[in-house]
Amino acid sequence: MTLLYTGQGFWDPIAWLFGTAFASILVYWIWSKGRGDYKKGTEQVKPFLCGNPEPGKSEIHVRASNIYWGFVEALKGYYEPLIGMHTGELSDYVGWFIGGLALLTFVILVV
Amino acid sequence: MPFVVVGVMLALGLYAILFSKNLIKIAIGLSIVESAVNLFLITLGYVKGAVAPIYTMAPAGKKMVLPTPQALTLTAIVIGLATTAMLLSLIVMAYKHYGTLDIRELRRLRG
Amino acid sequence: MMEYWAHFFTLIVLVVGAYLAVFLRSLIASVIALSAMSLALSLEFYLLHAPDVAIAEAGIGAGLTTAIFIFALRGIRRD
Amino acid sequence: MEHLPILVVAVPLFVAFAIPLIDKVGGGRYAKEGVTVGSLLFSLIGMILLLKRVAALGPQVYVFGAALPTLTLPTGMKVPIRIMFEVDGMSAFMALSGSIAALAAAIYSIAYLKDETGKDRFYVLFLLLVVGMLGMELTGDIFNFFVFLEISSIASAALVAFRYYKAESIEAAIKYMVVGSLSALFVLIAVGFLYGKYDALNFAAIAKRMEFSWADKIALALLVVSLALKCGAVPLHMWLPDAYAEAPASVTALLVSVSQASLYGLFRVCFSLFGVKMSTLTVGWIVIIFGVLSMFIGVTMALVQKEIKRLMAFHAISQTGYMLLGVGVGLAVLGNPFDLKSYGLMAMKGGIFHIINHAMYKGLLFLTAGAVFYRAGTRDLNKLGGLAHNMPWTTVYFIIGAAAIAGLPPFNGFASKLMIYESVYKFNPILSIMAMIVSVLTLASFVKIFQSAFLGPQLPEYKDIKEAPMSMLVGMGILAFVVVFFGLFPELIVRTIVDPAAKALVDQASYISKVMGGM
Amino acid sequence: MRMSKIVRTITALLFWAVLVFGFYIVIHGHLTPGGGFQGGAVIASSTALFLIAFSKDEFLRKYKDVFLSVAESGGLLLFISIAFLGIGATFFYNFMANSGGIFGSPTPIGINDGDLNTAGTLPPMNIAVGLEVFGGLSLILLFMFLGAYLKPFSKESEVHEE
Amino acid sequence: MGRALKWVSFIFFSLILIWGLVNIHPFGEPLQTDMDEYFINNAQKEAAANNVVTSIVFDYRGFDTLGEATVLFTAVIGVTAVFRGVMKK
Amino acid sequence: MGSYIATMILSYLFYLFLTMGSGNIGLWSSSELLVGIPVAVIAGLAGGRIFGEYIPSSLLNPYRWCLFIYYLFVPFFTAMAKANIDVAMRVITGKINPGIVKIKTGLKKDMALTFLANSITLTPGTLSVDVDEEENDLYVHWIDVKDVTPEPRDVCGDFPEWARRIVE
Amino acid sequence: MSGLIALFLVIGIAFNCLGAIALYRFPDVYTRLHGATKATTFGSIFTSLGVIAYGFTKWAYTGEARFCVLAIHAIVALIALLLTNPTGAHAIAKAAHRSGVMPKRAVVDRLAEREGKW
Amino acid sequence: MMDMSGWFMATGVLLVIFGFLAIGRTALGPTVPDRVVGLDTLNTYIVAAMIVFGAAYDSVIYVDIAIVYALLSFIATLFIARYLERGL
Repeated sequence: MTLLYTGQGFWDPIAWLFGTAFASILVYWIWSKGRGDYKKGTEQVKPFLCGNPEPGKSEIHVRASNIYWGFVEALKGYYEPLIGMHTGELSDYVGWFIGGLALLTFVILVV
Repeated sequence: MPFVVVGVMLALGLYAILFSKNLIKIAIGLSIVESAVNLFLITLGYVKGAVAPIYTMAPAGKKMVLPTPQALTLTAIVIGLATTAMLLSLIVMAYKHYGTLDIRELRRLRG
Repeated sequence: MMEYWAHFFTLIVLVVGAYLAVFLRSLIASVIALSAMSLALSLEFYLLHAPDVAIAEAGIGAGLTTAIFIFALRGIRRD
Repeated sequence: MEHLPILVVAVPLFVAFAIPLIDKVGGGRYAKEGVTVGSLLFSLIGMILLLKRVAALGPQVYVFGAALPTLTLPTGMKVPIRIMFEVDGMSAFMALSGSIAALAAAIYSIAYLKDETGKDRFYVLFLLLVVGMLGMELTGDIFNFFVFLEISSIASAALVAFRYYKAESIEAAIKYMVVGSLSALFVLIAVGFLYGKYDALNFAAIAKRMEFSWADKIALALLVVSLALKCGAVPLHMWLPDAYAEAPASVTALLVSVSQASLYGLFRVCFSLFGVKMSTLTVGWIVIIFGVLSMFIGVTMALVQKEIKRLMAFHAISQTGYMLLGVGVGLAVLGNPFDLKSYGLMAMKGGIFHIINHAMYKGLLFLTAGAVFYRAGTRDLNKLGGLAHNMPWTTVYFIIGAAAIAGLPPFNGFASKLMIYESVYKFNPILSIMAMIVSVLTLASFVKIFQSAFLGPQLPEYKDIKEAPMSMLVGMGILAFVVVFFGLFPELIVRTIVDPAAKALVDQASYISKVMGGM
Repeated sequence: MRMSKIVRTITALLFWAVLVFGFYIVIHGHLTPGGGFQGGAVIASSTALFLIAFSKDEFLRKYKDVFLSVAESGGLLLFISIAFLGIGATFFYNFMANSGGIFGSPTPIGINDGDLNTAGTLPPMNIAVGLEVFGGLSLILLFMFLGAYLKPFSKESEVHEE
Repeated sequence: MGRALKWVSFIFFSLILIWGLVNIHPFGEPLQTDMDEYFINNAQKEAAANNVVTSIVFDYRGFDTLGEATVLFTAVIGVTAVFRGVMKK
Repeated sequence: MGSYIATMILSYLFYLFLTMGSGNIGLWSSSELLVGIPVAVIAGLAGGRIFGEYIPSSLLNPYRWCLFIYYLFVPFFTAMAKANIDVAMRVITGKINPGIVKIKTGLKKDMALTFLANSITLTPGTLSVDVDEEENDLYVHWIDVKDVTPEPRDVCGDFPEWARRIVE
Repeated sequence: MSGLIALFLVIGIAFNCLGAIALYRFPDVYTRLHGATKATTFGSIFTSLGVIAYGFTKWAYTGEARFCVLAIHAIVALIALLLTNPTGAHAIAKAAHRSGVMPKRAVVDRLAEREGKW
Repeated sequence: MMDMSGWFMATGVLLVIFGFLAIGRTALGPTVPDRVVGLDTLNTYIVAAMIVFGAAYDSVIYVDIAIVYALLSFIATLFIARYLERGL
């Protein structure tokens, strides 16, 4: 029912779920062994930033264009031509189509 | 001989689609390509010295051209009209939005 | 033999129409050339013994396509 | 029962024709929504029955206009002369996946389009899009395939432009329209080549007569490239993000399935029309290269997008790459029975399983993006944030979809991707490793959406937005249920529907002999 | 605005003739070249003629868009219903041909003068398609004509979300 | 996509296509005609119509015609949907 | 009402004219005669109003038809032949002296004006360019201007007279 | 009879040829329209008359109904041509004048005087 | 008895050649109305050619196309004319 053979190995989500549940219980058990003197509603819940005031909510929200900035910056040589390829110009869309057709017709005819 | 003309018309239409900067010209190019395809289909069914496949008052003792391409072309013509109408109405709408039909300026969607 | 020349000149008109439709500057002239091409195409269908298709092309290609192209040109006129 | 193949297509078509009249006559407030959902439900149930029938009795043919539905050849003729539907495992599989997505999207759009005008036209176009998709998948006639391709292409262009007051929708629709009609015209040229050579229009009849001479090669190239364009393979994918991002969300969820119908067409052309008579290694490698390029460029472009639906659209390209890769490997080894048996079939199963998985979870993701847009009013990830506070159900659905697309266990994406990795590794390890890298990058970009749209503190401008309306939640819920179900019982799905589909693709001989009689 | 008097008079003179000719093409679809699509296009051309020679107000007085839309949908429903009627055998089965009833007399084999009362479901289908094509093409013409006069959208709606 | 690349692929593809079209078969002499001969010979008997093209369009390939009518319907609905603002007066 | 019926009858006649030679009841078959009726009714209903608006009822008189046919074959045809020889001469010699002149026709009915305009378009040296909607005057492009304010007779012979006799 | 038909055809060809030449010989739109409309209409009348005469003669000789139909339909086409051709010419001439194309070498232009363009 | 199809065919071919000349005016025409004149003349030639070819091919039913053609090309001309006179 659930045991899927994938060529070499196999994959069983139910077994995996059992394993995950077991691991979670284990983790919860370990976590519950920790100290329990944390109190809600006191100063303890507030973050402590070396005595500086806590920044506003909209300031600590990371904007989407900042995520993976470093990744894109590192691969600049790859990304610049790639984004340059997506010109948004209609004749380029058709151009790639015709180019692909020309290339593939040639390849299929020759090989 | 019509086959050559089909090729030339296809090339002309593709030229219009690829290298012109105006969307109406692109629509015209598409229309030309579509006419070329219709002509191609009809030419496939032509038989030398034959008459149309209609028995009403036909001249006696002649062969008939192949009817299937004609049926297909009929379909293709109506489809072409539908495409052209849809495309042109979209183009009119785009003009109402952008104030131009130059494809170099119709590219807010890119990257 | 005669038929050959009929085909030949119709096809020439066809190609000239297509060429003009692509290369003329003014859009309305392009549409006129497209209409002419459509007419010639209809005659070519006629000569290829496809009267059904010729009627469809005459009605749809020459008549109504020109009409909707003209409407589109009216829609994009700058005034 | 033997009329099932046509009823599945004709009933939605009939309803689509009737909706303008229903709207003119009056009817109830939700009359058009009701008949739309009803006909789609009918078509889904019909599809399930048809699938069972195909599984039990082998490929089904339905000949239009003949005295009997199974009378493929007229007396004394060697070629079929009428149009026929030919439903084998693969067609039924694709149509099933399409009709599930269509039903969910239709239910979703009831609330999603509450404030739009022209709803009757929307439902007509929606049904026509479904009909076009189902027709493409069920038909056994190459010209009929073109006709349905045109239906789906025009309907989807009109639906992309449905929000005519937005400039971007019109722009995307124009681009889609030009590119789509041009590629459809090239399909027609290829049909012309095949017709001129073999004087037949049926897939099986042409396949039986196939010689693979130069004209067929040109036709093959035209068909492959045109259909690859319609399914959005790199470098012919440029229209796809535009169209997907600008269409209404429920349409986008369906457009995924429609693109897959073109993908199905590509596979059908390669496997059933040309089959072993062509140089399968070349074409297989072409498909694989399309696939790898799509996977890689799609996912890397997705990483830098700032708009939620555009990002998901690039992922759609990338996931299409997986399917192309899996089935392409199968195609490349089609001429080699040993390799086919040892890993080719498994790769194809992975690719085909991925098709239905992708239709489900990518539909779900687009629907959640639509829900976000419906409530928050923007799709820009830079502006969104903290929506998990207000929209818990949407968040849950998004997590399910994102985990599935990224290939996290126990969702369905993992199972199909695992099948692809393991079998492709045997064919060429580099491809497999690239697929894994792409999977990691997919996860990364979905973390990006999740972080910037749903996580984070509650932003002041989104303080008092509510959870998405009921019908949208139901629509998303159907797809989420299917995703979880497929994830938990992958073997059941693979055994019952995916395996017959893969076998049907490979088994060209039985496809031909069903129409043409014994070979 | 209307075209000049001469054109309008000729339009009045040709209008019914185009209409009758369109019907002729539709009805004789199974005998002579033509059929539903071509005849429908000719009939739609008559509406185009009316639209171009007279003003759009006169056109809208003559043809309500509801009427055109009903013609279109009704034609299609008729078409698919005729196809459904054949489902005793198969979809699109020509159940009326050679059955002896209306449109049911058999055709002599070979070249003949043609009889209107033949061809089974083909003439009804031609009529249905003619109706549909007439309605559809007229609607396209009407809406593109009206759409051409739309005001350009204001600049505010063009601002792209950045 | 550069202009030069576009030109090269355009010319190349056009040449291939023209070559293919010219060589497909001699003008006016189709290679195989068995399906069409069936139509020409049997249309009068089966569909009882003199016009073979119409009998193909509406009988033998009627489903195509339904699809074609649907395409037209789709375009009409699409055009009216795009221009649906004009009737709101 | 009358115009609708007239249009129906004309439509029926036109339909019969088109289907001439289809059978053996006279020249027609019974089904053609039958089918013609709904066609004529629809065409009459659709086209009757504008037909009645522009085509005067005086044209129902058969005497005028005979006159029209006589006109078509004798004066009109000779004028047309003359026109073509005239054009031929001008094409060969290239001798032109064009201008647009206004002629007062004095016709009341649109049909008569149309008749006149189309006649003079096809006859020597003249081409109707525009029409004054209120006064029913024609602006004519005259290829060989002899007089800048001509009488109608100088430009187009006795066609206005014919138009009056046939239509009005 | 065939001599007469041939004569008709030859006359038709001659006038049609004249129309084509007129398109090139004349200097502006209006004069070209003169040549084109008159000559082509007249020429087409003659070629069609040739066909009509052919149809009726054959009908009289052989008694086959199709030749009668040929003649009838040719008559209808001819009438359509006769009605539409001058009207089209008029529409074009009016459109040309409205769009600002003035007649060349004109000695007088009353229409432009009315519209104040002279 | 009388076989005129050669004559008719020749007439048709000549008409098509004149049509070619007419499209030359469409190509050259300095102004747009000139091009429309070319189109209109081409229409007339093609209708005449269709009638003549119908007789040449001995096929009665082909003449229907000429009728459709004459009517519809007129409509196309009217559309273009109305566009040019800025009435649209």
